[in-house]
Amino acid sequence: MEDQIMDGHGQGAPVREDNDTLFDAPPMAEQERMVEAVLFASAEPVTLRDLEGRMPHGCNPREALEHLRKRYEGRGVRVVRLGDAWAIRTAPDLGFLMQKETTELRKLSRAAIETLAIVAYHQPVTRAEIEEIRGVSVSRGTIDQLMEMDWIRLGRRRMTPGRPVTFVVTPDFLDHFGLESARDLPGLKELRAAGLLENRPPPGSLPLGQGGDEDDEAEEQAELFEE
Amino acid sequence: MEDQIMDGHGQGAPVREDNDTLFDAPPMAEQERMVEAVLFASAEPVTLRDLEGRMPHGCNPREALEHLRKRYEGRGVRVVRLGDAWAIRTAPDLGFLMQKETTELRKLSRAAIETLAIVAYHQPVTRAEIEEIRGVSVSRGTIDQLMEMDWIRLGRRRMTPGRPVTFVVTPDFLDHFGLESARDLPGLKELRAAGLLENRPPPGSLPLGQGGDEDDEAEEQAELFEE
Amino acid sequence: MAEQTLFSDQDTSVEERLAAEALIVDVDGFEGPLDLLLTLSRTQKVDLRRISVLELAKQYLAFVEKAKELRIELAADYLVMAAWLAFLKSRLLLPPDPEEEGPSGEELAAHLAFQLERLQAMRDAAARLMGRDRLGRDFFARGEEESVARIKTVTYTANLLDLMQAYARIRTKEDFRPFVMDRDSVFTMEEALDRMRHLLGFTGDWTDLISYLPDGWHSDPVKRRSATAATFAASLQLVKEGKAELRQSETFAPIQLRSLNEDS
Repeated sequence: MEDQIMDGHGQGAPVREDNDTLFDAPPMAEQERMVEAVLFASAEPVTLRDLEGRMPHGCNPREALEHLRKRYEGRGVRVVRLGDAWAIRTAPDLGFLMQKETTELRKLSRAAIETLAIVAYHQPVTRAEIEEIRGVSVSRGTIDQLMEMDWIRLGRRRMTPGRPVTFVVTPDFLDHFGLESARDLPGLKELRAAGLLENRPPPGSLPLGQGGDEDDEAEEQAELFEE
Repeated sequence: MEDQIMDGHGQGAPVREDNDTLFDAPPMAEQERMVEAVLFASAEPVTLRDLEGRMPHGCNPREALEHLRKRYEGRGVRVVRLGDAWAIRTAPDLGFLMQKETTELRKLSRAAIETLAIVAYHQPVTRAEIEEIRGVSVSRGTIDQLMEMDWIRLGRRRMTPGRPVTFVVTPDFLDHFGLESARDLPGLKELRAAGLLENRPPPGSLPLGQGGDEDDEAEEQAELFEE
Repeated sequence: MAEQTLFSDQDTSVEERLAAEALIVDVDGFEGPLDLLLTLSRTQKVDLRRISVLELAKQYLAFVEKAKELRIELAADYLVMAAWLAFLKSRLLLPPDPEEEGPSGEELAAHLAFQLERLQAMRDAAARLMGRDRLGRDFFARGEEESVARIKTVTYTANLLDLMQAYARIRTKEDFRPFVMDRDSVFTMEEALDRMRHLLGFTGDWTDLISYLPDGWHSDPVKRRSATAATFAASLQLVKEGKAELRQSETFAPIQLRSLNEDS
């Protein structure tokens, strides 16, 4: 099992010096074990970069993760991807066994839930855009609460007058809702196809959304879901 | 591997009543999944009795555990028995990967976070300027700590009398705080609009001077603080 | 947008009116005019894309009328919306005036319909999102994180919120700081009195009050203001004590002080 040629990733060089071997990456099966151990040990998703930093030099955690993911298909726990990070999570169909572990999910206000959805589907999105979509101003504390829960974070500033800050969802958000990336949001494609993720400027005047902020004309669609 | 049980859970009695089927234990493969998920998610080792209590009626957790233990042989984690309880643990030979898990996270001190905030918002900034803004002197240790964490580093020297060193934030800082650039930090007005400004300073938030203030030279640089 | 429904003029049915009335009771439960419009639009029982905006405008205006009759206070934004919808209604009903500038009624109506549809879409999306399998409820993270206790490095951490709040706290300290804490730039009346009692003996003739300000309190406007106020208050005290007199030639002219000491 320790034989690197066996797994075929020890490409080439049939003759090698001892020194070389010393610094060779471990065989893929071993790398898979390592990734497995690290993911199992952590409750938080582990980034690819973190894995690279912890595993011996020359390892390929991404490939090891793919092997591991396949290995756990259909099992009681699964290897899930969350953006750039990976984690092991129990299979959702077994949730009924876990009453003991269930954490009280924080009750979110309707405003917070809608704001969260808008950030997720429209990201990066400015506060003015959120208000425009909801038709009301975002109350104090809503954004605050979502940031505190680590579900949304600041994105890049919009390159429009006033350079307003934008909000995007976090890996924790993906983790919580079991999404591999924001692209996997349910119904995203349909919504986009229906033009409902557009930020159409109102014709002429601004009937809705108080404020009538200068950044209402911030229509940089190109940025949406770039990441 | 476990198919004899999995497919054969309808063993025996060719004729059975509906009621019986309803209360049939799940196939062993399914029981193994359950045990796997419970061991994974539980914060403490799980006893057989606990497993029995959680799993559907008629399950045989002991047998499922045996299957699971075998399945994990040679893997990155193992199913281990601790007294009369069971747990999943990292394989001992991979303990070296767990170093990162041992780091203890502590909240940054108030002095440090304030100093960091000032560097982030005002970089490049001199020590005297930090003290001027905070209104108290900055201890050597605070700067050292932030530099050790690789969140701030030395910038260019200021071209003013004494050529004081300046501090700037590092890419590690941006990474940790999920920022593309320090310019993405919201300004005061935006902080207020987002409800992030506390209405009143928390009790005890008025730090008393910790020593001599050296803000005489800082005054000349006051204009540098304007954004 | 179907033209015929847009320009039809059928009366609002009894049922719809009853629904609207029921809403009035609950007006506080709405999150603004757009939310109310969305709820009203449901009475049309059609796909949001086929909604009659004209009909909706009428419903909304009827709602606002009803609220007025019942003397229910509507927030300003509801009234702004009402005014806008009244405008929209007239645009939709009147033949387009080629002279008139700005977007047509149909464009405005289409945009409103779009906003409603988009809001509804986001609500549906939010509901779907919250209905997903969720961490800590349906699927679970590792319960027992492993650690090798022997190697213990302390890592200090902070999140962005901490950082921003720390900064906000520093920058707004002045806004909230109790006055007495501002020792650095506060010159108290007691201090001024001490200083002036001491100096008064040396000045025989009328002297500008400003010249009594202590050294180093002239340039910084905050310090200067404080020192000036304290010195002025102190001089009033001296006058009251009969030790000095004050004069000012006209409003805003320099205030001058003279010692009333018999010795001078």
